[in-house]
Amino acid sequence: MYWLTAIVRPFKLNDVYDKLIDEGIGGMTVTEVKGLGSQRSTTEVYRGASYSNDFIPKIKIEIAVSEDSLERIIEAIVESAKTGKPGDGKIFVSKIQQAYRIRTNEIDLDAI
Amino acid sequence: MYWLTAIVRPFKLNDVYDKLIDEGIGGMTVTEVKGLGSQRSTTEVYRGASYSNDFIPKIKIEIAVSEDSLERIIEAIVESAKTGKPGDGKIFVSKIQQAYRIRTNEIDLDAI
Amino acid sequence: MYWLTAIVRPFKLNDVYDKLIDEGIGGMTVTEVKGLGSQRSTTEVYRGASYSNDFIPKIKIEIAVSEDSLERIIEAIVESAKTGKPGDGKIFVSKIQQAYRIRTNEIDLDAI
Amino acid sequence: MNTEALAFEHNYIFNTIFLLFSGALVMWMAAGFSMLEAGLVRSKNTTEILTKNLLLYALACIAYQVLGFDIMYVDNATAGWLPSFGFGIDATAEGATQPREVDFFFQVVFVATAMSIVSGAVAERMKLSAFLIFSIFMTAVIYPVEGYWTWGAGFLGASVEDGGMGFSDFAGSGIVHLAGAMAALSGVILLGPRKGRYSSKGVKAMPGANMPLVALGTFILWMGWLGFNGGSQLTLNSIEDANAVGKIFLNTNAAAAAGALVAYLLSTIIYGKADLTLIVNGALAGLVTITAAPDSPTPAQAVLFGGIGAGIAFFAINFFDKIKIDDPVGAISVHGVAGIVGVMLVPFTKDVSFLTQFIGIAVISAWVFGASFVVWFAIKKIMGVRISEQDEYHGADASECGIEAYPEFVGSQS
Amino acid sequence: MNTEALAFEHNYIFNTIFLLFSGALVMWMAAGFSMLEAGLVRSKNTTEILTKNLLLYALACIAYQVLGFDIMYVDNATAGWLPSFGFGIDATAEGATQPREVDFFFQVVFVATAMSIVSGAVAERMKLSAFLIFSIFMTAVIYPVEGYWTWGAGFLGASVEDGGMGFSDFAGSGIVHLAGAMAALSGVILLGPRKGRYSSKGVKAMPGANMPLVALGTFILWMGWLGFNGGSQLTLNSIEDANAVGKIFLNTNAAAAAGALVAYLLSTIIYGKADLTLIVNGALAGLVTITAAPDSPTPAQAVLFGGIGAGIAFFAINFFDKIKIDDPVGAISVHGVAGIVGVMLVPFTKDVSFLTQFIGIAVISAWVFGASFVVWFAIKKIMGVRISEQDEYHGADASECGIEAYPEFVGSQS
Amino acid sequence: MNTEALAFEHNYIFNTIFLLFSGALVMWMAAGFSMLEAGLVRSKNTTEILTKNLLLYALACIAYQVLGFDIMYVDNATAGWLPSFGFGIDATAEGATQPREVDFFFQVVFVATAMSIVSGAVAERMKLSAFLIFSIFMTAVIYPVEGYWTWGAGFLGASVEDGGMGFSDFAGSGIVHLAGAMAALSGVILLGPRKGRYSSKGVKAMPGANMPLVALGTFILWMGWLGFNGGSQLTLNSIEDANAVGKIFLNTNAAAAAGALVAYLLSTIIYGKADLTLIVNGALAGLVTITAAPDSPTPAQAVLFGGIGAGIAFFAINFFDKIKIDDPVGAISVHGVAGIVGVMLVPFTKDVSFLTQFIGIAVISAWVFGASFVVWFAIKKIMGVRISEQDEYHGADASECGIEAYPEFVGSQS
Ligand SMILES: Nc1ncnc2c1ncn2[C@@H]1O[C@H](COP(=O)(O)OP(=O)(O)O)[C@@H](O)[C@H]1O
Ligand SMILES: Nc1ncnc2c1ncn2[C@@H]1O[C@H](COP(=O)(O)OP(=O)(O)O)[C@@H](O)[C@H]1O
Ligand SMILES: Nc1ncnc2c1ncn2[C@@H]1O[C@H](COP(=O)(O)OP(=O)(O)O)[C@@H](O)[C@H]1O
Repeated sequence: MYWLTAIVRPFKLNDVYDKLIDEGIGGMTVTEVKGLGSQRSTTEVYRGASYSNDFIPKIKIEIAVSEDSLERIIEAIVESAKTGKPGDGKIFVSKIQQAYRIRTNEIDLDAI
Repeated sequence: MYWLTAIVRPFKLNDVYDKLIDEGIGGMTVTEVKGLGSQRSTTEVYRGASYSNDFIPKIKIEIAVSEDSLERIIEAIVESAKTGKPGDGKIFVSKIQQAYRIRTNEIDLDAI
Repeated sequence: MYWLTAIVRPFKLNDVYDKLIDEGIGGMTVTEVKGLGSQRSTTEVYRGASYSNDFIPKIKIEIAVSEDSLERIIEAIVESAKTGKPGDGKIFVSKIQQAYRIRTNEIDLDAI
Repeated sequence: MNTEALAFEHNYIFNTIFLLFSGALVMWMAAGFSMLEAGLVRSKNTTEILTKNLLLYALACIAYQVLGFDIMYVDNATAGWLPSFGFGIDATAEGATQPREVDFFFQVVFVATAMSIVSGAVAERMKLSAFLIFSIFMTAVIYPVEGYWTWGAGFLGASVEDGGMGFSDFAGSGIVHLAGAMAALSGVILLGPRKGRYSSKGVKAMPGANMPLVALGTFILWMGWLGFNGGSQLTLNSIEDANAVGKIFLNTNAAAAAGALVAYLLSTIIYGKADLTLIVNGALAGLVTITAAPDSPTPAQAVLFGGIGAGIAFFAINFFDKIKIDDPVGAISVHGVAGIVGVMLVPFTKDVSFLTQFIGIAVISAWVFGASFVVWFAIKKIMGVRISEQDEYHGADASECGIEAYPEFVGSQS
Repeated sequence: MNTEALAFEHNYIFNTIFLLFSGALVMWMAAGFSMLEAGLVRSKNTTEILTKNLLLYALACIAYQVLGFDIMYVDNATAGWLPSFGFGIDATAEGATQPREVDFFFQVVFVATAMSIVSGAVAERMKLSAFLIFSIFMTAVIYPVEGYWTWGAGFLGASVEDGGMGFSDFAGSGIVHLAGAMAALSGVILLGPRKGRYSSKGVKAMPGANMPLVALGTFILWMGWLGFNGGSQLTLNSIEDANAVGKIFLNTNAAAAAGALVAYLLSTIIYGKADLTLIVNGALAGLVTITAAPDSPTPAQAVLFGGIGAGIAFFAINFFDKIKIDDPVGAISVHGVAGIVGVMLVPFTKDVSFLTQFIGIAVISAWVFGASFVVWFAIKKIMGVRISEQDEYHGADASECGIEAYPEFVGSQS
Repeated sequence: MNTEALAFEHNYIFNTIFLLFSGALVMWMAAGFSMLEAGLVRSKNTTEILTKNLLLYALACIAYQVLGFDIMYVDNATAGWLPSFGFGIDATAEGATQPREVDFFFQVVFVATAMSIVSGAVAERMKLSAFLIFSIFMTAVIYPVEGYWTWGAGFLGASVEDGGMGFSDFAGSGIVHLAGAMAALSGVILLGPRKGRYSSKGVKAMPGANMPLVALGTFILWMGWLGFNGGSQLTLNSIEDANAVGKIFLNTNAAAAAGALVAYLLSTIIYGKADLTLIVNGALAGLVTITAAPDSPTPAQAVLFGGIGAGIAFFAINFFDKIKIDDPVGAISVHGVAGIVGVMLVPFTKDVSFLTQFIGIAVISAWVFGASFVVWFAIKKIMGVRISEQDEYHGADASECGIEAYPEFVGSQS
């Protein structure tokens, strides 16, 4: 099993979500985060003092996936999250040892 | 060492917390997240237009644990977070290579 | 590649950020979290009833790093986040299998 | 035109202007209570308490128009206790010094005030429908009956010469504020505390979600109270009236100021911090205290009285938590306890006995508490007064109104 | 000093006090609209709508001072339709019963009210600059012209004896509220709905970000409306005036109360929950309805009329969503539909024909809708009325004002 | 009753009604400042600034009652400079045209206004206790002394015939607003800027947490200012008074409108966006400017004057940041700079010399700045004026009040 962490643009969340549902994933967990990367932040002026928020709002999507579907899901995210401009985000993949479904005590592939 | 990621219902946080303290864990990190899974969201009506939030508020608990205590802690979370209805959440386990305590420069098991 | 998760004090975020930029890292992702550990929370009184928030606001910084720079970056975080008082936080390191840059389809070291 | 006719006409106009603008200020207090209470509850119960406040005001206006005003003021026997049921907002009596409609408008906003007091105390756990049904009884019958006994020249309020007791409560420390607090108290007792409020670990703090609303509500009430007490002079058509109203404005303002400062000092001494929510309770308790007689104390006395009322209310807030009466906004202490203090301070500046005042308090309290208890109890039996535990957990906003107060701001606090 | 001179002087003072304080209450309605609208939009458009409301009030004051007042009231022919362009705030006419400045102040706050109605309906997608330019035309010309036709004794409002039609609209259900709604409607049609609002999946709910502001705005408007309707008596210098104004306060308050209750009942019956935003729309629709004749109904009729207006407006809100007219705050239903209801109810309590009232509505609607459409259309052609899709996505606060309304609270809702 | 007696009595009542309701509007400005300031600070300092505003109002009322009013108005020598210490709220003089209590009430709310100005400028870093102690000195002594010199007919304000200078400041551009700004300025200089505000990277923006509160506060102040300037006519018992007050309402409103528009234009031209916080500063600067003489300009002049004051204040905001005077809400620019502009514009519409006006400004500024500096300095030496760096980091809410303003909303912005 793999743990897939995708950082995407907030306004792409809906597209990614629709796409992943199409791909038949059963669940995911979403967090509001702030990101720093090659994307430059905009500068605002407040009462004459300019300021820029170095950190840009992003959405982190975490999904536990089986080995089989890993490639397909990465594909799906890349496709639905891309705009081509800096700031589109990244996907990171790591291994999970175990998974449990609290409600049923099911484990591993049955749990996700 | 293992990294344990549990997704639980917000209103169970206190119970899980009490249970984990009983189990003697030394620390944990909690994040407010939104989840998607088998649990169905409720539909609300606002000015006659109905809407449903597909994403349901959840709490993510992250704990670094030693190999010894892993099973015991998973047990504790399952026990205290279960309601038996869809949406109880999951626990995912992965490996950690290293751990550092910033204050003391202690490492690995001493750090967690 | 490694996935580095650092929990630090909110008010140290700026220092850590400046230091990491100095170290030349290309990106990171930041989340507001609540932590529990050896640091004791303060007790407040509201309308005569005292209460303490067991959970203390913390900042979680996540960075994907190459093997080479791992030590240097850990060093940098420790240095810039330390106050010497309980609550300074931890750094956890785990492995990443793959990384993708959504915008360009670059992978692994090129992606981070 | 002769001078007498002119004087009569102008006095009529003076009274009208004065009472209408005073009444507008009292109407405005409905917003004050709404904001205060919305700031002191948790965000998950905010829409519901706003809805409650808006609807109680609306219901009070209609119920008092249909029945309450008739019970309180129309065709009743002087010094009696059983109200008649005459009907008559429209008819301005021959020789009246202001239009009947103006009287009504000024009175109707008082009813709403009394009812507003209740909503805060039962916050975060009561069914909206149960509350609204109670509102009808309170504003159509319970309050008007004791209103007749006092301001309507019934047995309490009629002068001794007229066969009454001469109970003195200028603008309603007892008649309005204590009455509201008693209706609240009986409701709270039947309802029980918010889940998790009292446990073996002691009292759990449940901080209000929005302090600017608390401050705003307080300023609104402070402003509105100038109309509440000032307008209670009822006429402003002579030099004596003008002097009285001037004094009332000054004293009302001074008592509120003193109340805020006393609460600040107590909070700082006892808890080490300036708890804004206790300070606003202090200001309001000062206002409630002076309300029974804002026209007679010297300004220095007004400061003293406001301070005393606020000090006693301060400790009452703690006391009610000790006996597990859960009042999220402190309404019972601020309006009930300070209301009693206010009524009992009247003999220091007016010619009335402590006994009379005490009897007045006892009668109002017994009637409102008793009648309210019966109504709450009946509602409880028939339809229940409390939302389910699950709904309380998720907040009354979702279960009662279907909309969140701040849909974009709040983390999963629940 | 003789009695007549005294009476004259005092009447002059009475009118001045009355109109100035009533006017202050109407001015206060600008805050009410601001808060109501700021609460009903999403947080990313909040600063912009506040800015819009503040600036429209400012613009309305200047535009009406420079041109609008002259068009509406100065040197016009009775029962005519083409206004003259006399200029004259300063000159108080010989024998006038109050200062000209007081007349102006009371009138200028009405213009701002009419304009405030527009801002809510076009919220969350219009360019600030386009809106402000429209405001100038609306307050300098469009509203004043129909104002002349009606209150300025033009062909609609002049009495039948004077050669007019005798159209009756006491405080402006049609002249102010319907007019505002018509300007809004033409703007909304040209502007289109908010992105994502209507799709094959139906109507997407876009919940307002801050319910306490919604309630606060409603209470402010409710309070201000006492001055809006009361002050429209224009003089308060006789017993008759006093009686009228007393009745107006009572009826205005009662109609609002009835409107809130009707909307509560409908919301509970149809949707199962007490939707606060619909309830406030109900209260405001009740107010709009009674505004055409707050001085003639009995209190019971006022309750009835307020309830009818609120009920019809309730269904209108749904209807406009059906035909994809996107009005985030319900302004067109509340001010337009209830405004029509109010005007058409006048014949039940006053001696005027339904036909006259209907013609009045038709003329006002046609003029305001048509003239506004032309202005909106020209603005659209010349500079565009709508912010870019990307700006709409990120919110008008960022693109128009550069500052967030709640920079520390909001998650990435976008 | 004879006509003269009737006229006397009615005039007394007119003045009373007028001053009390005007005073209520000025009292309401305390809420305006609270909301404005609470919206402009960061959320971690919001409860503290609300507490400060509530308590300063309370303290001002008591301090002015105990000492300030006596210093300012009782038993002083005409055209003198050393106040006596007579005591006398209660005594209404024989033949007075309104009750003494009414005078007092109208004056006491002005003191609170002056003090409110200070709280915004020192926000986010001052100890609550230090601020409150300063408040006592300011409202009991510093303001009353210059108040005596001017409105109390001391050497500045007494007419030339009476041996004074004839300094002219109708409602207090200098006496109230500049005075408040000077007290603020001396405090800010001793206190230093907020940590992190000025660095080698330039000025760091610290955006206010809640824009709806900013807009609400502005509307409240705008409304209250009608009472502030209007009520400063002090009597409303003749046709001349009525004309004057009508003009004042019109001009006050027009100057505010012009100020808002000028700030909008400047903000749009210079920064490219409509910065709401600068626009509200513009509206308020317009109000401050017209306050020195709202009764004499034509409406067109009022627009001009309001616009000039707002324009100058706009650039002053930037200037103070350049010289590292950190004023989170712009109070020194809006009340101080525009206050000076207002006083210096008086000679254009009234018969007074620029020199006299200039001397008045110099004396008021020197006295208030100097005396305030001494008091702030003493407080600093004895107990410190500034919270610790750590407390400033975590916010004054935690250290001073122990409660968060929005406990459920805010992420760890710190
Ligand atoms: N090394 C990294 N570790 C963790 N998160 C990263 C890293 N680099 C980028 N990110 C996240 O990915 C987001 C997008 O990255 P960015 O470099 O701005 O755009 P792009 O991926 O298009 O080059 C960032 O805002 C940040 O949240
Ligand atoms: N594949 C997954 N990857 C990551 N998180 C998941 C996954 N499946 C479920 N979750 C998280 O677990 C939560 C509970 O899952 P859900 O399927 O609703 O209930 P249950 O676990 O009772 O079947 C979800 O809201 C989501 O946050
Ligand atoms: N075992 C753990 N697993 C996950 N997070 C932890 C763990 N222990 C501590 N933390 C995080 O690290 C933060 C700091 O830890 P704490 O023990 O308070 O201080 P210190 O690291 O100085 O001893 C905690 O608030 C929590 O967020």
